[in-house]
Amino acid sequence: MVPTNYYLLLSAILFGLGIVAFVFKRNIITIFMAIELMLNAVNLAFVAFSQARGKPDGEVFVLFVIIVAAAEAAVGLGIIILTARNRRSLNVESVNLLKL
Amino acid sequence: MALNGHLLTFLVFFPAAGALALLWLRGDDELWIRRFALVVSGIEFVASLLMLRAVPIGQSGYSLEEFAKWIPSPAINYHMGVDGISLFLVILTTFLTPICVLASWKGVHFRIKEFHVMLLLLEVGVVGVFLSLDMFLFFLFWEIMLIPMAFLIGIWGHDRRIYAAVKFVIYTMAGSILMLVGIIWLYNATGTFDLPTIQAMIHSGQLQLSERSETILFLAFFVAFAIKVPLFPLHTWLPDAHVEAPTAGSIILAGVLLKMGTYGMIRFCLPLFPEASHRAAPYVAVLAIIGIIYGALVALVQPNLKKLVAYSSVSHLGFVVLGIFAFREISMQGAVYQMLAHGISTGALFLLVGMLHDRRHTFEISDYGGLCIPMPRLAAFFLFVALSSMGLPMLNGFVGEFLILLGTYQAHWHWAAWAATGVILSACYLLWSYQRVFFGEVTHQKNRQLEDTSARENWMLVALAVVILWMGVGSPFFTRRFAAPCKAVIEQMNPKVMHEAAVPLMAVPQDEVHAENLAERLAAR
Amino acid sequence: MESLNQVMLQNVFHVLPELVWCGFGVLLMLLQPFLKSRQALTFLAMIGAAAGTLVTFSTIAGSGFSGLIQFDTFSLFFHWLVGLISFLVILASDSYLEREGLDGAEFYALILFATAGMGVLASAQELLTAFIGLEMSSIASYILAGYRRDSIKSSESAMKYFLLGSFATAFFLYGIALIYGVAGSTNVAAIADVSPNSTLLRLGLTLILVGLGFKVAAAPFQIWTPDVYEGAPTPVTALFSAGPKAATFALLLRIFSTVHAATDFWFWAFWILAVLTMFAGNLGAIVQNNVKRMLAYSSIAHAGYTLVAFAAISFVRPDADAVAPAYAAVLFYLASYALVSVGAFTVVSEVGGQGERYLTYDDYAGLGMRQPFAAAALSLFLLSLLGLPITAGFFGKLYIFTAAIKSNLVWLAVLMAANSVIGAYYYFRLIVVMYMREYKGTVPADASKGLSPTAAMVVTVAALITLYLGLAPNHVLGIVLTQPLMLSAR
Amino acid sequence: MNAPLVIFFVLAAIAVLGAVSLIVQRHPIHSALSLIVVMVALAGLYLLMGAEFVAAVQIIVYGGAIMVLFIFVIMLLNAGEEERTNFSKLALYAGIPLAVAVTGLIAAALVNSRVAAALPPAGPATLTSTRTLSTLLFTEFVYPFELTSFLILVAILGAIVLAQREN
Amino acid sequence: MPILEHLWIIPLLPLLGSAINGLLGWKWPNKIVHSVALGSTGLSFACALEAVREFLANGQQTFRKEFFDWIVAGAFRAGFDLQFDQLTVVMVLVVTGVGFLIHIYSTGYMAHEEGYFRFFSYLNLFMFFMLILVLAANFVLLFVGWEGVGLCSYLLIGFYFLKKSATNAGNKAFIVNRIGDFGFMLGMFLLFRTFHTLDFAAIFAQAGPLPAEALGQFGVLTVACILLFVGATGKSAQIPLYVWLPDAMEGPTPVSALIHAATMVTAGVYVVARSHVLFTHAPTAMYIVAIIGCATAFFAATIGLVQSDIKKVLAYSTVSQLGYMFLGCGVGAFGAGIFHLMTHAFFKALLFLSAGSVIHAMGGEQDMWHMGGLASKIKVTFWCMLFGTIAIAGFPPFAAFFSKDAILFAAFNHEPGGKVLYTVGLLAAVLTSFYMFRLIWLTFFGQKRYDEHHVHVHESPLNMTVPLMILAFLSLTGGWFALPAFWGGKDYFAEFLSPVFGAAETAAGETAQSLEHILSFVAVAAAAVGLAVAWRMYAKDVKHGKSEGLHKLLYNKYYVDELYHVAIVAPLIWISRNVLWKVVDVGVIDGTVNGIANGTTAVGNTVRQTQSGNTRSYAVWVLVGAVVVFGIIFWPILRPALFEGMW
Repeated sequence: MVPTNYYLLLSAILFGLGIVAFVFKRNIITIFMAIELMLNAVNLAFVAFSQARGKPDGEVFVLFVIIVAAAEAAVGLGIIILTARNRRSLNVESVNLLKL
Repeated sequence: MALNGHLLTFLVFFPAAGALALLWLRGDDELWIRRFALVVSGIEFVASLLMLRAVPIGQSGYSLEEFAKWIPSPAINYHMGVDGISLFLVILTTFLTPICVLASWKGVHFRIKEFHVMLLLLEVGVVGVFLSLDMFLFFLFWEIMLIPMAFLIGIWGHDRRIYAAVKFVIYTMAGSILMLVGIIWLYNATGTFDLPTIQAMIHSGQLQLSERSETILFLAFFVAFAIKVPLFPLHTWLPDAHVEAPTAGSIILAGVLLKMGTYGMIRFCLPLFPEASHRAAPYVAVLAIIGIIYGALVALVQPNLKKLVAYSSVSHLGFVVLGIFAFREISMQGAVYQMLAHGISTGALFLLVGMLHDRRHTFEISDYGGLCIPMPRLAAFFLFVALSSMGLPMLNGFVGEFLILLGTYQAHWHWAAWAATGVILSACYLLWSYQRVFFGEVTHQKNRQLEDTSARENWMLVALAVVILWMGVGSPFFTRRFAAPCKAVIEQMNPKVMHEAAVPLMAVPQDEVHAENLAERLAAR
Repeated sequence: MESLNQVMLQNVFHVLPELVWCGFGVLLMLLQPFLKSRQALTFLAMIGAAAGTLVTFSTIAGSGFSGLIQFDTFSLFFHWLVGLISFLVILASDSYLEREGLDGAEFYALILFATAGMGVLASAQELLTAFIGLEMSSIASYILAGYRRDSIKSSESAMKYFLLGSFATAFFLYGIALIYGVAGSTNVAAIADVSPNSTLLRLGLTLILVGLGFKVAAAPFQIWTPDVYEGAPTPVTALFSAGPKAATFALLLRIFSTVHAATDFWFWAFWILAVLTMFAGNLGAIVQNNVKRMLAYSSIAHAGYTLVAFAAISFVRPDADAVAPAYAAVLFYLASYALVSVGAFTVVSEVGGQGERYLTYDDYAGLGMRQPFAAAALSLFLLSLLGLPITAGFFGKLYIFTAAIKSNLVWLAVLMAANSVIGAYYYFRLIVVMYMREYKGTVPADASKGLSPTAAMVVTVAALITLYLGLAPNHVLGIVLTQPLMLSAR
Repeated sequence: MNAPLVIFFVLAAIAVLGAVSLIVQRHPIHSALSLIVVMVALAGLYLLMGAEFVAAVQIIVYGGAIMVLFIFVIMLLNAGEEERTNFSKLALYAGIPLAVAVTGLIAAALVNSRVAAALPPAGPATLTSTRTLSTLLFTEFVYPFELTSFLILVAILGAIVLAQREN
Repeated sequence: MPILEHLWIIPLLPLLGSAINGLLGWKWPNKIVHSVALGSTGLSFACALEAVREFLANGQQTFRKEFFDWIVAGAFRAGFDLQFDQLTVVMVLVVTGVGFLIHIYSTGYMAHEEGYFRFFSYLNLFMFFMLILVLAANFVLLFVGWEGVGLCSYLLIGFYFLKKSATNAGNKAFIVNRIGDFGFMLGMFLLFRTFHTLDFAAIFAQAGPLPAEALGQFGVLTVACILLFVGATGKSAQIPLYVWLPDAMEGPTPVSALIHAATMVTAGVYVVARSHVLFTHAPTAMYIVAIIGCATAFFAATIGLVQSDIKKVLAYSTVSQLGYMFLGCGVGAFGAGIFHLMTHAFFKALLFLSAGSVIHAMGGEQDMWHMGGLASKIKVTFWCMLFGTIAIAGFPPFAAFFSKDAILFAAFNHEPGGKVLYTVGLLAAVLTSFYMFRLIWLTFFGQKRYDEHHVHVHESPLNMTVPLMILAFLSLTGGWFALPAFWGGKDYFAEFLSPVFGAAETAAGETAQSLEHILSFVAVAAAAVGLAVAWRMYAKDVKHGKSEGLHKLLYNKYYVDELYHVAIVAPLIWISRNVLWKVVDVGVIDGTVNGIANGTTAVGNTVRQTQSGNTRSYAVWVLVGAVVVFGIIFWPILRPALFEGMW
């Protein structure tokens, strides 16, 4: 049997890696992937808890999260396309017209 | 008098109504706008005189009180009332406002409607401040008054008007916001904003403030008032505001607004925080004395006539603060009297300076000289006012200064001694500047054909001169009415201290016993 | 089955406003092909917003959907607020959309959906539902931010908002997950029963605070606000500054009023966040030359003031009598600020002219002469933001001061006072510019023709309410004051 | 050292490695692929925990739909290697440390939480049937579920609004 | 008793005259103007006489009446209260009488001046304030007159306001007087603090029974008296505040005569005499008065020796004579002091008016070195001036002989230190007669030192000469009240004043009788010496040699003005301008205010820098926030973890 702690720890690590990715990557799309990664980490935590407690609603949450993620993906990629179209670059650092 | 029930309400809101009505006038028929404003302020003045009958002589407490619930929680009520102290300050305001309208008859020539609207709104704020008995209401008017004043300075002012306006607003707001915190603190402690109630609570011991919190509260209020007064070293907004403001603005500013600070001290600081006031008195007095001398010395060397008058205000208001914080009945009455006298004298001075500016468009003393020849009448008025401002007996300035010094001396002779030097210096800067402006040969060709005062100006000046003279000779008319309230304040301040009314020594001059212990006292010294 | 439907039906009545708003959103989409004139769409959208707000009268108080939803006067208040805001924003957008040549249907639909999301937030009693509501409003906001497709700024603002927003959402969600783990449920009521000294709960609440702190733009999470607000279409900015913020605060309050542990954990956090936010906002605003951006910073500052009230709330025990005024302070402040900022941003969007070109202080020079009404209204809003008496803002500040001092947070109050002074500087500076500076002719005459009728309507309404709240706050306050009692009596 | 534990460690390793490679890869496509790896690994873990419906959804919706969308967009914009610019000094110097710090704090808190430790091991012992999930979805969580439908609608709307060409 | 009951009429009449002239005079011809002025003063003179008659008629009862409250505050009351006693009689008669004469004189002297109405309006105003001063029954009302006369002196000195020097002199006079008033006010405050009233009667009634304070001990009364005396030094031009009086000669000559010789400048003496009850209880103060008076008498006389401006000579002689009066008061001979005050009023007014007549004759020339040999041309003026000179020099039977004699006698008898005072006083007498006769010779004898083509010397009109003659007569006879005292009779003047000064007068026993004769002969001898030396030096023609050494020092008045300027005025202005205003006010205080504003903006600019616009940085900021929040919320757990190093 795998202790729940392990799952939680893994989710924490993945979440952290997501954060790292977010601040480390420059390409907008990959940054967005980082967010997806974080959401996955959250999902893992949800499932782990729900299984540990034997309460299925946690998995329902996971479904919701996935739906939200999908929606975000649609909109996010739309925004990314828009950005890429407006300024011919996907480098997040080149998008800094608004500042100060 | 049908109004009597709501006279104060009328006094506060009639100018506002006038301002609203003014908005409906067409912007371009200047004459009617001016006339209308004049009429409104005139009616206001007459109405304010009605209060004289209502305020009983020889007893403290508020008359013509009005009370109405406004906001249930926090319990904010519309509580108005007038007593001997506020009575004359209100009348001073309503008296100066028409003069301001007249003063800007020629001086202000663009956006006239807005100008007069602002003037009337300003009057609303000031009168409201003097009449409110609910701290919250007081603060409300206190803040409202800022904006029209700022606009008066900022739109119709001179070159650096914007700097001056912003400085004025921010400076005052910085003080008042702390006062708001203080007010709320008090509310939190007492559950009411009602001034008389809180006063009663404090003196019945129902509200016990720890020494620390009392001091903090005192400071929260005092700083706000000190900025308004302005007390050294918080005075630097004043010269800028005065120099940049249009004549009317300066008149109201010097005549009334500064008094709001000292009025606040009498109304709030002393009665609400007697212990703290006592603790603070020495420091305040030192600041006031510094203000008196410092203001006078700086005024002495101003090349700019209006700045000179402005700094003289710093000096004169120092007297007032000193009189208040000597905690003596005499000095307190002197302080109140000085507030009124200064309002008239300095208002008149600014009016005259404004007249010079209307003609010559400069405040630089060096641009004038020998004006006695082209404009003898104006010169005469100026001298008269200057004398009143330097406290010549039989003119208004003397009574206040004398009483302040006399009363202060009874408490702390060295304070009075230092402050009295201000009397010398005031003569110095006023006479010296007067000499440079009006005496000697005419130095600038421009000055040769300056025309003397017009009929309109004469009326204003005569009115002021009459008041100056009357206040100088017939002071009891005023003092009788605010004697009791001042006494009350002092007694709240120090119930145990016997002030000079206690034992008149001359009651039994022949009595050896008395003579002996007087002798002992003298020997003891 | 019969009974189940009954339950369903009854439940529906708890969430009528959301349903109406979403319904009208859908309706707009459907009718778009047939309604050619934008006015018609605007009108429909306004009806939608209004209807959603009004149906609150026929909603049933109490908890529904097996405790996911709690509809009480508290959520009632927020429904009214967001409803009113979206109504005004829609009205204000009309002329904007025409000027910028954008099509209305989607815009309005998105606004309505966003409003629905805020409604959900306001009445959510369960964190995941709240999360969905948050996402609804957020995703709609992302899109709205980038609605001016051809504008680089707009798309940039959308991108930043989207990336950072979802970043923060992830934290929020992780927090929910952890709390689910410790409580076995995400229902606020259930969370309240968790022993407050559980590390997991602490962590969960931390992450939730991070997520929500981001949404309400509390420093140092405020960092995104100025850019996003500046880039977004101005009516949308108005919506941002008023709606989602209020809704998020609503959720925070909801958690507060129920979970005592939260108040314990969060007190100092709020204390420090409040100070940071106030200073970040005011100090940032003081150096701006772009009015829109200045208002963005100022909205941060006002979030800071609201947080002061939160600190006050979290300091006192929820059953103390001081708590009611504190809640009242928050609600009143949010309401007053929301209206004022909608009004102000509307004026800005009108003065901005085609493509929002005229936003600097210089462009506003002499506005008092060129557009007296706009200038006067804007001044009123600025004075309200500044907290001058007889405006709504003054009472808002007053209540917050009162709350803070009631909770003995004198130093916080003093810091807030200091900030109000700084605020006074830049607000008054704009008034000065409008009335005391001479018009330098940077703005072509055609750009400075008065407000459009619709915008004028919005401004008037906002101004009137501002004054009304400033003169007679007691009516609104009455409602506001009764509700926290409802809350604590859960 | 029982079988599930071994499987767990294997999958966990894969997931972490995938995540790391997502970071280190320069080309978005590679990052996307490594993300898919992560997701698959997670799906495996879900199975290991006995949440097979979630696992399925994970594979189908996430690994399938969403990631396909990603790759599609990448192709559409034919995004090349990302240039590792360092305009943000803050991110350069403080970024990774802070990220690690946050992770560390969260992990530390997790590890130290008594509650988490007290939880029974999550295993197929409690196997949740799809039936129970759907019942929950349509009774208890019907409201959020309906809301998500609107959410999707918003998303579609967004896609239309944002991605449509200028007319 | 109509007038006494309405005592206010006496001061009011001049006030009316002043008001009428001031408001309407500018459009009137001179005739109306001066008839108004003369009418009002003359009338008030008449009223004064009538008042005196009534006063004597009802047995010299001190009359006191409160007309109305002026200032009332708490226990303090200052009413418009007038009183009328023997001292007042003397003063009122001098003021109104001499004043009236000088009015008449002015009609001639000012006939061709600009601002005729202004002049008379001021002059009447002065009369008003002066009468208030002498009639006042309490210190505060006295102070009204006190300040008022100062104002009028300011106005009249600066009458020729086109002349910078004139207006400067005016300011100087007013400000120096203010310095004195500063002391005077503090004196009043102290008195009020001690006696809780400022009424003469009440204060003196309380002070009467008090023990005299031991010599050298600074008790309350001593301090109060000194403070009052400071005021007196200002008003009566005593060391160190005498400096304004010589400059005051910038004013028209009648003004010099009325204000700066006869009346105003004696106000100080009046105050000291009036509050003699206090002074007698403060011997130390008395000594200071005596010493200052004595010193001034001598000091001013020395300066008078070498002045070339005829009015300056008279000015310094005035200062010196005032010194005599204070000497008198200081040694307790208040009566003598007042006596000298009166006689001095006569002859000094006479001298000034004559000088004025001379100047008038010379067409405005004031420098004696440009005169000479006028005796034959303007006989009346010459004789009058001679009378005045003899009088002031103190030759019997002229007025000053008696008054000065009384003072010196009192000084001689004063113990301790009286002899010194006496000697100095005597020296001053020598100097006095010297510089006066020097004046006579320089002006009226020797050959002409002026250009006859430009200056047409002519005798003044009657309206100028008649007052001269009257005054000449008075300065001859003015002293005869004391005449009987010589052959053992009684000094009527002293006796008349005795109800006021009571025992204060140092009684002269019959042993003193002989001594007094001796002393008076010594005095006459001294005067003769002065005359002789003057004759020796100036009878034959002299050139106005260039002055050096002592002469230069004296000619430049010991450089006192320069000293004051360098030591006080200049530094004050410099510090005010360059330190207080430019550094403290603009620099420090306002600098701080603006500094705070700028500082805030600067901080704002740095805060703004965090808005780099780079999304990655923003993400990092979010992380920062996360760490902060985590830190705060976990603090209770972290603290032990960090500091006790255990999880």
